[in-house]
Parts: sequence; C-alpha cells; structure tokens
Amino acid sequence: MDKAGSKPFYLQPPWDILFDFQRLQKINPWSVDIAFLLLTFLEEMERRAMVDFRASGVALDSSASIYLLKSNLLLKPEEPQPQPCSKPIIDFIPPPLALPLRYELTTTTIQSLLEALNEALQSESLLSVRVAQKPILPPEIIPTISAYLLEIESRIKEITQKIRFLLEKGEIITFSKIIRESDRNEAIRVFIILLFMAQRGIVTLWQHEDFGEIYITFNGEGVENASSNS
Amino acid sequence: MPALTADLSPTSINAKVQRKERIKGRRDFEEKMMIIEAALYVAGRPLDLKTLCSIAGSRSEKKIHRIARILVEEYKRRNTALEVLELEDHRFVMQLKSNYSDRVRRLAIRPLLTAGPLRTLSYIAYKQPVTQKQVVEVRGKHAYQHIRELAELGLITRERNGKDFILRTTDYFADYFGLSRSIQIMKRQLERIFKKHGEETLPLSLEEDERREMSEIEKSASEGASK
Amino acid sequence: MPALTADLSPTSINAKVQRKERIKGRRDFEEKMMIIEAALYVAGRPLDLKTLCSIAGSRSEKKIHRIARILVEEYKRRNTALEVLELEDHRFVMQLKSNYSDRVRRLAIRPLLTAGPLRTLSYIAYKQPVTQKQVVEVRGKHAYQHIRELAELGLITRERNGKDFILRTTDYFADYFGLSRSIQIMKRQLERIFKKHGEETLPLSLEEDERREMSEIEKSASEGASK
Repeated sequence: MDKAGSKPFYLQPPWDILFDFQRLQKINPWSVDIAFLLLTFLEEMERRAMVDFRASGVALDSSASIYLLKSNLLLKPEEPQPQPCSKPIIDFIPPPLALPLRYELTTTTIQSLLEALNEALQSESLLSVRVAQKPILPPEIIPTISAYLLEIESRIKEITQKIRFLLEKGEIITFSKIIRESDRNEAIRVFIILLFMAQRGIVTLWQHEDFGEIYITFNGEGVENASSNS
Repeated sequence: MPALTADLSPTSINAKVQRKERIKGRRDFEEKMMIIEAALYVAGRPLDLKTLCSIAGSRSEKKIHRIARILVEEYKRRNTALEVLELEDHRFVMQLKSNYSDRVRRLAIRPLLTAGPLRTLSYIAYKQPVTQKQVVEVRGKHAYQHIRELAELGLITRERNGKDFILRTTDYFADYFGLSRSIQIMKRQLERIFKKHGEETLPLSLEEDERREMSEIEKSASEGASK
Repeated sequence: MPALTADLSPTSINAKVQRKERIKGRRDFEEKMMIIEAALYVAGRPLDLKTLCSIAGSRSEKKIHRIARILVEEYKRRNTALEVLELEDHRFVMQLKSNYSDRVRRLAIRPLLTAGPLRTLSYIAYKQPVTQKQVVEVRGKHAYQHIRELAELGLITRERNGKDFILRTTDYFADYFGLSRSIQIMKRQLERIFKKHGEETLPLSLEEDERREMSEIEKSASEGASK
C-alpha cells in the first residue's frame, strides 16, 4: 500500500486521465488507448496486491465516457442541422383535420392487469435475490473487456464479412441486421468495433434520431486499406 | 279544430306560451339525453352524476339522474347490442351486452398500454400509496417514462413528497377496470381475483357475477371499516 | 277468426311452416344486425364486408351488406348521438355525431391529437408525397414531434430518401376520415373540403351531402384515369 498522504499509483500518469473528470471533458477521445490503460491498470493493481473496487469502478466509468465521446463525435454530424434563420416559407396551410370520436374496446383487460402484476411481482422478488447474492461489480468483467479489445483486428474482419454478405444480397445495412442473432453483450461489442471501423474510415455511421436505427455505409477503399494493414 | 283567425285572448296567449315552453323543455331534455349518451359512449367506463352534470351543463344532479335513467329504459326498449346500466353510487355505464362479447372480442386489436407501462401500473395499483423511488428500484429506469405516460393518461396521480413522489391510481383507473375507488378495498379485490384465477383465463370484462362479487367485497370492507 | 280446433289440412300446415320460417328468418336477420352493431362498436374503425361476414357467420356478402345498410337507416331513425355510416368500398363504421364531439372529447380514453399535429397532418395529406424537410420548413421545428406522433398512430408513413424522409398518409388515414385511398382523388376531395370550410375547423365527420359529393369526385376521377 502507498503511504498515507502520497498519491495512489492510479492518480499518476498514464492512468490519471481516467480519474481527472475535467481533463476528460477536454481531451480528444481518439488519443486515449483505453485497452492499454485498463490492462496496465489491472496489472499494476495485481502487482501491488491492492484491490480497490472504487478505483476500478471509476476507471470503467471513465472508459465508458470516452467511448460515448467517440460515438458522439462520429454520429453528431449526421443529426439534423439547425436551419439558418432563413425566411419562413409561405405556403398554403390547410385547416386542421379533426378526428371523429369513436369508442374502441382495448385489448387491455383486468386479466392483462393481473398478468402484468404477476410479472412485476416476480421481477421484484428476483431483484431482492440479486441484491443479496451478487456483488455489484464482478471483477472478471474488466479483463474480459480488455482481452476482447485486443482482438479488434480479427473482429473488424469478421464484421466486414457480415457487411459484405448483406451488400451482396442488396440490402440496406443497419446495426440491427448485423446484430440480428446476437445477445446484448455481443451487440455492445459489435457497436464498439463499428466505432473503430468508422474512425478508420471503413464505414460511415449515421442515425436519424437519438436511439433510432444506426445506418451503416460501407466505404470500399477503406476496407482494402484495413485488410492490407492487418 | 283550431280557428283560422288569430285568437289574441289572454287565455290563448298563455296557452301558446305554455306550449312553447313545453316544446323547449322537451328539446332540452332530448338534447341532454343525447349528450349523456355521447359521454357514456366515448368514455366506455362508468361515469358519475357529477361528471354527467358537468358535461350536460346542468347543475341539478337530480334532473340528470332522471334523464340518465330514461336513457337506460330507452336502450332496453331498442333492439340493440348495447346496453346502458345504472351501477351502485348512481354511476352509469354503456357497454356491450355480454352475449355478444365473445363473438366480437377479436376485433379489439389495440392495447390501452404496452407491456412495460402496464406492469408498472399494476405494480403501483397493488403497492399504492408507493413512492416513485421504490417503483423505479423494482421496475428499472424505464419506469420514469412509464410513470409520466400513466400520469398523462390520467391513470395515476403523482404527489410531491420531499424529493420523491407518492404515486396512487385514480378513480379513472378504478372505473376502467371495474375496481373499487377505495384503495384499501381495491387492493383486497386485486388480491382476491389474483388468488382465485391463478393461471386461469379471465373474461374480457367483468361478468355479472364478478361485478356482484366485487361489490360484496366492497360492501363487507366498508362495513368493517365503519365498525 | 282462427278456429279453436286444430286444423290439420295440408294447406294450413304449409301456412304454419311458412310463418315459422318467416319468424326464424326475421330472428336471424335481427341477430345478424345486432352482431354487426356489436362489431362496429368494439372495433372503433371501419370494417369491410368480409370482416362483417366472418363475425356474423354468413357467407353472403350481399346479405350482410343489406343488413348493415338497414342498421345505418335504423340509427338515422333513432334519436341518438351515435351514427353508423357506410364509407367507400362498402365499409361501415360507428362513431359519435360530430356536433357532440367537442363536449365529450375530454372523456375519450386515448389522448387525441391536438390542433398542432392535426394541422401538420392536414398539410401532409394535402401535399403528399412530401419530404419531412419541407413539412418542417413550413410547420416549424415542432413538426418533428408531430410527425413522430402521426407515424406512431399509423396515420402517415415515413420512407427514407437519402438523408430525408418522404411522408405519405396511410390507408388507415383514408379510412378514418372516409376519404379515398387514392392519393390523387383524396387531394381533390380535400381541396373541396378546404374551400368549403375555409379556415374553420373541419367537421368531425362528413355530412351526408359531402359524402355524396366525395363519391362523385371519386367516380369522375377514376373514369378520367381509365380513359
């Protein structure tokens, strides 16, 4: 353990970036190698035989923020541009159409309510079990993520193949098509890889609205570069 | 036979005024009856006299009560698949006669709420009065959106309590599902049907006997409370 | 005067059978009319003859059409706030007469669209196919929210076109307002309505003469198209 008063190791470079929130807001997220930082952070902790879950938590949280910054940077230009204060277009605007009033029996009955209650109560009991037995942050999650990030190149190839396959079928490529048979964790992994691919110019990502579908445009040359690089 | 020349004697003028008044009164009566009918049709749930008065623009609950009862009779007289009923507490409801519900049930295609908000609603109904914090803990972060939606639909109320909110279901909720408006009694009713039906399928709407059972629970509960 | 003793002559038996058949026929007729009424009440949207046949358990669309038309007449005859209408393509719908809607609107279960989204809807219907960009330019930023709402209600479709969307009304929209499903014809119909009503709010349902006018527009338009 560090002596009282002296800084813990993780507040020193290179890891300090993960613990300095003000700096985090200002940096260029692409200049941070998160995989490297997390891996060495864990090794250092192991070496010193010092396990600090709070520090791990903060490090994980900061990594997530950096990923978010990356995705924001990539997706921002595709959001609808604010219109410059141009003159409003004068056009005939018809009067509003008013809907006729019709009663409609809904499919929601007292039975639906009771079934829903049953499910809500079940998830409540599950919740209490979960809280009692499971630790908040399973320590193995960090090495898993790091190991996975080290496989970026092979994952990029894999996803490129999927995209090519969809292209050959003449389909519009969307995020949901790529993750069609994946579980939640896998979907997150694919999303991160797509961010890397976008950063390298292999694909362009765009979105019509927050939380809407992510559309993927495949840039041919980028891929050839990427495959020749790897 | 009426005289062809105008009769301007005071008795005759008086009679004419009276006749006009009567016609006006009948028109007003019919108009109010149709507004009550319109209200019951659109609401699809029981409405109390206060609501009916406000819709019909009348201050006399007695008058509206009388008109609504005539509407009930009118529907009995008509050859129709719909019925207007007077429930306890002088509430009125328009509904499909039960012998038709099986055959047309499949035409109902849209739910009042999707699964998520409905679960949140049922949880609130069962646990009420309950804090927003507790609901979010059990139902997850999405519950914030559900709670907003439920409040907008008028199914629950949110009452500020420090930094948190206390959530309760509304009378509208109770009426929609045919439950008691008293929270205590409603919870007993929910428990009772919950236990009784277990995995069985419940009918689309409350049948006559269930409605009776519900009001028995309600009656015994309020008697117990007043003792 | 009927004889008090049983008359078992062949003519009499035949007459009895015929009378029984007639009574049975009338009962069947009334029963089917009530099922159609029940179906229209529960669905709250226009239903076509195929659906009505399947609900009424009849194979003859012609028969069901005749019965549904009699139901329309029956509702006209009754002193009621509700109406049953025949739309184009022999579809039938039950709804509130438009002169009552304002007074009971607030009792409706689902939050209905407010004037803003309805204006946006009206604009889209009139200009379709129209880009989202153009709608937002004319109607303002709020139109994004309106468009989302209208699409959720199934009244319009959004089809991607590069970075923009092409907006169109759906068949459901046409059905809801009793307009033609053909965009060309619908626009002519709307033009006529807008001219007639100016800046006022449109009537909630089309009046008898408007409906006739509409089908005339439609007829002449489709004749023109086929030439």
